[in-house]
Amino acid sequence: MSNNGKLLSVENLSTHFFTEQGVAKAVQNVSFSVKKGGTFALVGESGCGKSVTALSIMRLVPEPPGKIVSGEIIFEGRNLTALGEKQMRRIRGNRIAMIFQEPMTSLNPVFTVGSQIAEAIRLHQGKNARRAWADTVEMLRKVGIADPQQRVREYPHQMSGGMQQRVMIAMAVSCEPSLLIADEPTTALDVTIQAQILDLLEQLQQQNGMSILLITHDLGIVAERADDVGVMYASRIVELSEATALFTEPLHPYTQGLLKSLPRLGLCERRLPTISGMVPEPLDFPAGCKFHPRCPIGLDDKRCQSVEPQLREVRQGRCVACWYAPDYESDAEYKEYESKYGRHKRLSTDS
Amino acid sequence: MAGTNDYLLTVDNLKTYFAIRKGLLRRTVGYIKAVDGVSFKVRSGRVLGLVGESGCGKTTVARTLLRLVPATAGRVVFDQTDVLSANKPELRRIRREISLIFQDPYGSLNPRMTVGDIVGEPLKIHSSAARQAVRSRAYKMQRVATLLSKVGLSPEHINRYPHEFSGGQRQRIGIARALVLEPKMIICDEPVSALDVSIQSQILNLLKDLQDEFGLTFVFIAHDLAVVQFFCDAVAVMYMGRIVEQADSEQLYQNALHPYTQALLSAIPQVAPAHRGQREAFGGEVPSAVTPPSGCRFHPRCPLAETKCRREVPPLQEKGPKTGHLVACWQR
Amino acid sequence: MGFALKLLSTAFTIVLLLVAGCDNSGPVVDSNEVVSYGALSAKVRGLDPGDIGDTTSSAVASQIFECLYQYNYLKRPYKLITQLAQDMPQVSDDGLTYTIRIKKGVYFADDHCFEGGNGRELKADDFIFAWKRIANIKYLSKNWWIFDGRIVGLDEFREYTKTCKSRAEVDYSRPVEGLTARDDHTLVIKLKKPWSQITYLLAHLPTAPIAKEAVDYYGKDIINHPVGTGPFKLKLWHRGSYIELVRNPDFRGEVYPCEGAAGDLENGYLADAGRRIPMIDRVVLVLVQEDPPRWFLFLQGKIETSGIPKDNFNEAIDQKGVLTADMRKRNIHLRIFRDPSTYWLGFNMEDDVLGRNKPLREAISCAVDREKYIELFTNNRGEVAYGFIPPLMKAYDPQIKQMTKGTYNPEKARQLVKQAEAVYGGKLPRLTLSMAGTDVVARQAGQFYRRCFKNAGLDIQIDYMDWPTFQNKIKTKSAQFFSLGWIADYPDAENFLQLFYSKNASPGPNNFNYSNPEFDKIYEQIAVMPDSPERTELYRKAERIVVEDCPAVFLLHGVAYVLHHDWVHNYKPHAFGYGLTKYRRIDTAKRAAYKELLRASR
Amino acid sequence: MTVYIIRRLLYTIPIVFGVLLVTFLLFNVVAGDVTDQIAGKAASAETREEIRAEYGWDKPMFFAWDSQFFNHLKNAVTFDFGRSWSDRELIIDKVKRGAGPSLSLTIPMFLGTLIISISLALIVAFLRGHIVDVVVVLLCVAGMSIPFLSFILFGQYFLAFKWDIFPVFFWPDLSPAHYVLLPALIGIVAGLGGNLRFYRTVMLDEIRNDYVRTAFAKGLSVRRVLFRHVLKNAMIPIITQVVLAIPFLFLGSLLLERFFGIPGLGYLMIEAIGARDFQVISAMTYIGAILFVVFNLITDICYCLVDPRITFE
Amino acid sequence: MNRDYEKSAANANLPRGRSLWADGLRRLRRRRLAMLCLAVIAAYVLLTGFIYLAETFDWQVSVTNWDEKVGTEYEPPSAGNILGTDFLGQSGLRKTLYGAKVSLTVAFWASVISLGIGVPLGAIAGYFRGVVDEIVVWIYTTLSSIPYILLILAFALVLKGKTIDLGWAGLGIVELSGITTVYLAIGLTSWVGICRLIRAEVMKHKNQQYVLAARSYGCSNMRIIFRHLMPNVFHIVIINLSLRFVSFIQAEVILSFLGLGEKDRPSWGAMIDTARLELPKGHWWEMTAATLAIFFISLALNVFGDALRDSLDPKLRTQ
Repeated sequence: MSNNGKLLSVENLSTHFFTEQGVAKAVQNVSFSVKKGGTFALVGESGCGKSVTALSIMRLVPEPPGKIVSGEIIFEGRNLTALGEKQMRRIRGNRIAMIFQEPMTSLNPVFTVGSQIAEAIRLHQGKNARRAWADTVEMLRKVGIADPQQRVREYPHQMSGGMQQRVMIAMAVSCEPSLLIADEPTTALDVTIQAQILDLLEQLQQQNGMSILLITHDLGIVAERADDVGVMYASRIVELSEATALFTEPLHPYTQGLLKSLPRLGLCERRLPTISGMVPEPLDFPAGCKFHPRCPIGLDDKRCQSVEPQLREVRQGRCVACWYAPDYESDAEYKEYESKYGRHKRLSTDS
Repeated sequence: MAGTNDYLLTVDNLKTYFAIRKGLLRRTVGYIKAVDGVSFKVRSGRVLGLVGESGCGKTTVARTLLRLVPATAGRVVFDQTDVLSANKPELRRIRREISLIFQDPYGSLNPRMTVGDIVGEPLKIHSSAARQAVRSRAYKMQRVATLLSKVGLSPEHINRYPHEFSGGQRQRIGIARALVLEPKMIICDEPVSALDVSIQSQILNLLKDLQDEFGLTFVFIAHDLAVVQFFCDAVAVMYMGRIVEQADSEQLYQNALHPYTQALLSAIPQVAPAHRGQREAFGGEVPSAVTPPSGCRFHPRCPLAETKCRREVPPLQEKGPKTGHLVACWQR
Repeated sequence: MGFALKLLSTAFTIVLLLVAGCDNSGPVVDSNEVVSYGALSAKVRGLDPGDIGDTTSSAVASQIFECLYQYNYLKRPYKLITQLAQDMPQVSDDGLTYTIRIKKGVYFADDHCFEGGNGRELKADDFIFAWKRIANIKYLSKNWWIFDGRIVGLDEFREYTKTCKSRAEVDYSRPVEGLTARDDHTLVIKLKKPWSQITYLLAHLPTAPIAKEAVDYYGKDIINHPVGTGPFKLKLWHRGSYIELVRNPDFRGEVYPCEGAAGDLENGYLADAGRRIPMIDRVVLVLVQEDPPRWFLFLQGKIETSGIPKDNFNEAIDQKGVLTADMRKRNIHLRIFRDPSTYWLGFNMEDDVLGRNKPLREAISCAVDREKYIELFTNNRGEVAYGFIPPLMKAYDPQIKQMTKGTYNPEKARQLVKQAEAVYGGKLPRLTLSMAGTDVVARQAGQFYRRCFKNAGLDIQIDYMDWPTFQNKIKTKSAQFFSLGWIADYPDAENFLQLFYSKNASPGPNNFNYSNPEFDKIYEQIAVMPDSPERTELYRKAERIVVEDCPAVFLLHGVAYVLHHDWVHNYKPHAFGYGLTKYRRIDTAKRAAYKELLRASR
Repeated sequence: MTVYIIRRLLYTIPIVFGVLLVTFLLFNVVAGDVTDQIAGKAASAETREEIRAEYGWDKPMFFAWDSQFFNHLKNAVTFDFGRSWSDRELIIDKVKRGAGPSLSLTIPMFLGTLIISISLALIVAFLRGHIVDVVVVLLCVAGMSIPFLSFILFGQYFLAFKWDIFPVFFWPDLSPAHYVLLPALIGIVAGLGGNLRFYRTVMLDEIRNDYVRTAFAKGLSVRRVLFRHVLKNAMIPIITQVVLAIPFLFLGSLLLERFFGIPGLGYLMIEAIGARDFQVISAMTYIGAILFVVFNLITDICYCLVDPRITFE
Repeated sequence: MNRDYEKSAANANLPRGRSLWADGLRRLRRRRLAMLCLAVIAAYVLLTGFIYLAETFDWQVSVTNWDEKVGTEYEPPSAGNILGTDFLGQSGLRKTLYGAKVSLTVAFWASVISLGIGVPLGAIAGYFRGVVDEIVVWIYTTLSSIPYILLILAFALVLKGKTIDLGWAGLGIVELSGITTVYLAIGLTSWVGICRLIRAEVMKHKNQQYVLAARSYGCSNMRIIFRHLMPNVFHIVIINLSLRFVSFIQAEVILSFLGLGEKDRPSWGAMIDTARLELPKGHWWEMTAATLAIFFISLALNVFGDALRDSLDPKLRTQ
């Protein structure tokens, strides 16, 4: 994973929301990188901070109450957090594009889909109206919309959800961005359509050589589509890995629990293994490792309850934030805590 | 319950149409056939899964069963009572004996009522005057508390409001409400699809435990075949208002006959990394319900479609003797 | 933002251009034309003299229409002189037949209603027609009271009109015995009983002659098309906005009076003696109902005359009662004159509590601080009233002050309340004072009264209502006691006395429902008497009877203050006359100088 | 679309009927008799009878072919309201005469308020929570709290009389553009607070929507997002407010017209109220309602033009 | 069995959770500005309540003796009379304070009337739709077709001086005068807005799953409307009302100008109406006093209403 292969690297990103009830630390110390032409998936349950991470990269966190409090976002050699609004505008929609979960509400209902796509093309590529329009039709054809000449003049509500998401994708890739952030692109769609959209994204990625930052809660999608995965839990990345490795051998207890709790086709269990408890609220995070109240080990482990483990590379290309992950102890800091709290049972990787 | 052969619920050729009105006099010019000739039977104590994409009519079936939506035609017999022609007291009984669990854990609980009131309200409504004394508030609270602990919540939550709970907990409240009248049957309308992954399994386990404990009959509506497989004894696959395939769970998953069922199964992304890149893409979209395709409604998306499929509606027929495996396809 | 402003200003300009283009009917100014500008404080309801009942409409219509008689502009006390009549009427010895000769060569103003558009000569029949029209019940005139029960045969004519189905069906050629034209220029009126005040009423606008042609031609729209014989005619009438009158070129010609009252010569009122009137070519009257803009317009020199709004009084008049320095610098003149008016709080004598309780009425009368009232509500523009006959009338009784029950004395009032309680036999119930008007002034007056009565130990509730409701309440005798006044129609005290005659009780003009046989006897006697010192003596006697019975708390007689700019000449206030613009003269040079003065002072 | 319009027109019939019923009930049944006021001094019972006959008040109220209500309907449909009793003028003439002046005042006032408040609202909504927003909201409330009369008196005294920037009052020699300027300005200033607040709420609702995020994600500038994307979506509430305000423009402004001598319908109303001239009030109410109903229809048609999601069904 | 009861009784005594209202109010309590506004509103309400008590029990306090002469006429504000005196030497301060009673009474009763009519009608129309809905919509479309100010005037004109026989309610014959007319007129005309609002909200909530749930276990329609729907839409009414309250107060001012308001006692409308004539004389204090009184309550209600909306906004809560 050499540096020059990275298109985007996020380092120690923290985004907080300053609300009346207190500071909600939506994203804390998140670091990951997206390879050129690769797909990086951020996976996690609702409220874990994955969408805010994406919005932070786009610098679209609503401000106030939100604010990027620290960290760097290096994209194509530039630190996005340090850019002015005007420069950022040149990147948005042009170098980095984004698609959202709800295509219905994300498209402006009162403009034709064509004019919405053409707007981006004209803005970033300086084309005149006619050429931008021609490009728009071409884009629609590219994202697999039949009869694009006709449909380009339609309004979003005249299309089905799948079509709308295709339009969103067309709008996003119209300026051939090098990074596409897809925030739960298929959650609102039916299973059969989901697959179509994911296929489309994959196909476009191959054609344009763009990278995709895929944000989803669906581990199935991640397993099928991602090259690298970051698992987020309660505003932090708890496990960062190459995808196949993650699914064959999850290292963090949360990842393990998640994978086991999924009902799978072809397997007939009497009961599903579960992760007990529930996802903590950002204003109400537990001390120590945030997963400890739901963790089979952490529940009665003093260290887990008081000190939060950092994300650390435990094997080649695999980072975990868990005191009991295999090989986590190869660290000076670990030794310090071990002497304080004593050694505990090892977390097995195959339970 | 009578003999095991008895079906608790029999749905026969159920149709629910919604009129499309147009023109000066708002005349009905056509119908959206949300449910168009659906038949199925549920044995007591068993779980029937109803699977399909959004808009296929599965939720409408659920609502029609309780007469929350008027049916256009057909027959629904629940526990020897004809639901569609039931009079007021009969309907009351039916609504006591069939409970609904909803998809949206946020929208399905009244935000202005405490958990105790939400769960206890059905009791209040269905307490007859004679039993009023017994079914006092104290009794009600007692029963609610018991149920809450049964669904995995603390009885101390009784005076709390829904917004103080997480999605999973709210779904538990919804389940408690469904159980409070000791129903014979529960219809679950996508009970886990709005929940987080780690919570889904908890709720599914809970439902399964409850079924084991009370011997309940379920109609389980979902779009996720994996979830259905886990929970259901039999599965019916719906497409555009009709059942296209129906079979025992095992049979269906091992030997799906209808091309639509096959496509659905194939479309589910699998966590097993071995599946990577194996899935076939499945084209097309669900056509408009206002102008459904002629013949087999699946034919525009079907890889096997022939002329006959375009012209004639395939009947739902048993494939192979005594298998109970029904499919509506000319090609099988 | 810049874009928004640009859009805004463009839109604004477009609209203004549109507006400017659509209606630009302002008069073209001719430098030689002498124009007079005035303000009307109420709208002109209509210009059909037969149906005019309000002062504003009268003031405008009187420039267009003329009556048989008019008041001498300058002479005081007020005296009638001829207008359309050739001379004063010849009265038969029994006082019942009046023969009036009409001037020859008087023409109606040119109008489409006449054949060829040229006004025809005025005839005696025009008077008869006008009066029959008022008698016509289908015409629904407000002025029938003038003739009601007075003229032989006219009441029968009214009876006849009741049988007609519509206004058009009424046959005006049907003879009335008491109204005949001996020839085209001689009018004979026969009265049912002697009525010396008739001459005053023949100077009253509703009795002005009307051309039947006009009524037939315009139908109900006659209200918008006055066709008269007067010095002006209507040029433009934007109802609800302004009226323009222009000199009537066919006006028969009249001259400015050559002699006046004492002091008129010194005051310059006789400078134009003998000149042909009118001296103004055009009169523009703008409706300005709110006080502040009217006052601003006056100070800007846009309008020539103005009363002094209550709220601007201190701006115009200083504590000594003379013009302030600012007004003098502006060359504004002040004219003060007495109004033929009396204001009172009237009691309903048929009311169970008040009618039988004279001490109570007297107590109320003593409770009201009249001087304070005059100061607060009229800025001292009033004189305390002791009786009802105003001081400007010949019959005014200088002794009445000694007779009156109503001098302000709260101490006495409190004692009288005790007596009143004795008479009533217990605690007095709450009395209700009805006030016409729901506006600020009425409300303030109400608060003032309440305080006065409270000081006297009386609990009184004030009931404010609009004028129609108020009238209704009085007409139906359902007001307990009420705030009202009377402005004389003509300078004869009989006009006031009728208000206390028992047969005039509500819905007649006797709102007090006052009834005293002794008074009634005197009134009946007076009614048929011609003017004489004996009659004046009887007037005073009658007034004393009323004052003794105390059917009302007499408050004040009005005094009017009028301001005018110095370019208005011959401005002499007149209590009864209406069409007086014809006497005025405008000095346009002085007007221009005032504009200069304003510009310089800014 | 034709079908839609026809159906909407048919739908207005019961509304118009309802309005007529309300005005009739209010002014003819409940309000009582004004015969005495018409009759004037010392009127006899016969005179009153005559007056009642003249105005048709002697007829049965409802259930007859010649009933007062039937005539009320008939007159309304033919726009023949008869003559006002207070000055015997044809009521329809009054209305015709007053409409022009009223419009010449209210249209500039209305457009001015509209453009300023919408532009400001967009900006303020975008700056939500910023100090500018707080100050503007406070100013709006202040503007809404100060009585209209105060604005008028202040404007007339200082701007017109003292500083002589504008004419004090209507004057026959002046063009309407001249004398309408000050009252229109006062109207704008006085109306700005309420309007701005309303549009701010509208814009706030709109700005929270997802498509705004999409537009920003495309790299559009704030101005383009606000004035193109947000504004067009906000058109529905704006149109509702605007188009439905138009009928009221015909009714003019009660106070401004009186204080500035603009002979419009607002002035007419005040007079009619003062004189209890119910027929005039009733006719005005009816005409106002008719306009309202018509413009309601126009609003609905505008919706379809602005928002593609709304169809004529 | 007995033990069960005890246990459940213990359950009933468990701490209650926070309702959405409590939650919203808690959120509100953190906003200093909103609390300040609430304090202002409370002060006005307390003042009104105090005046009512004082009048009922005939306490001799200065506010109810507003018609006492405290100085010379038209005294400008000074230390003794902070808001000056009027034409009778009455205290401007006392009049302004007393005016709160009239204005708040008008606004209160107008609100009660418009809620009393608008809420049930709107709820029933929105829930049942069909013919009931058509009729209600017809009524309110008709009324809203009539220009509001004309309608209010018409009602006020027509109601004024009328008597109503409330003998059946034990109130005897009531004559409509002054403020009674004013609030009746305002109330009888302004229910339309509330009705429309409730109807729209009920229609929106009607299709929510919790209503469906209630129907599914056999809730009666009335129970659904009043137990389920009303509590869920009522906060919108409250918010709306807080803004409407201001317009009620202002309507009183306009009606006073048109001579249809309170006559006998000071109200802000009457004071402004009086003061407009006195302003040119340089007597600015009466106008200022009444305007400020209106300004503060308007500002407080507006800001508070906004804050209330924010704190009860479900959108803000779920995130």
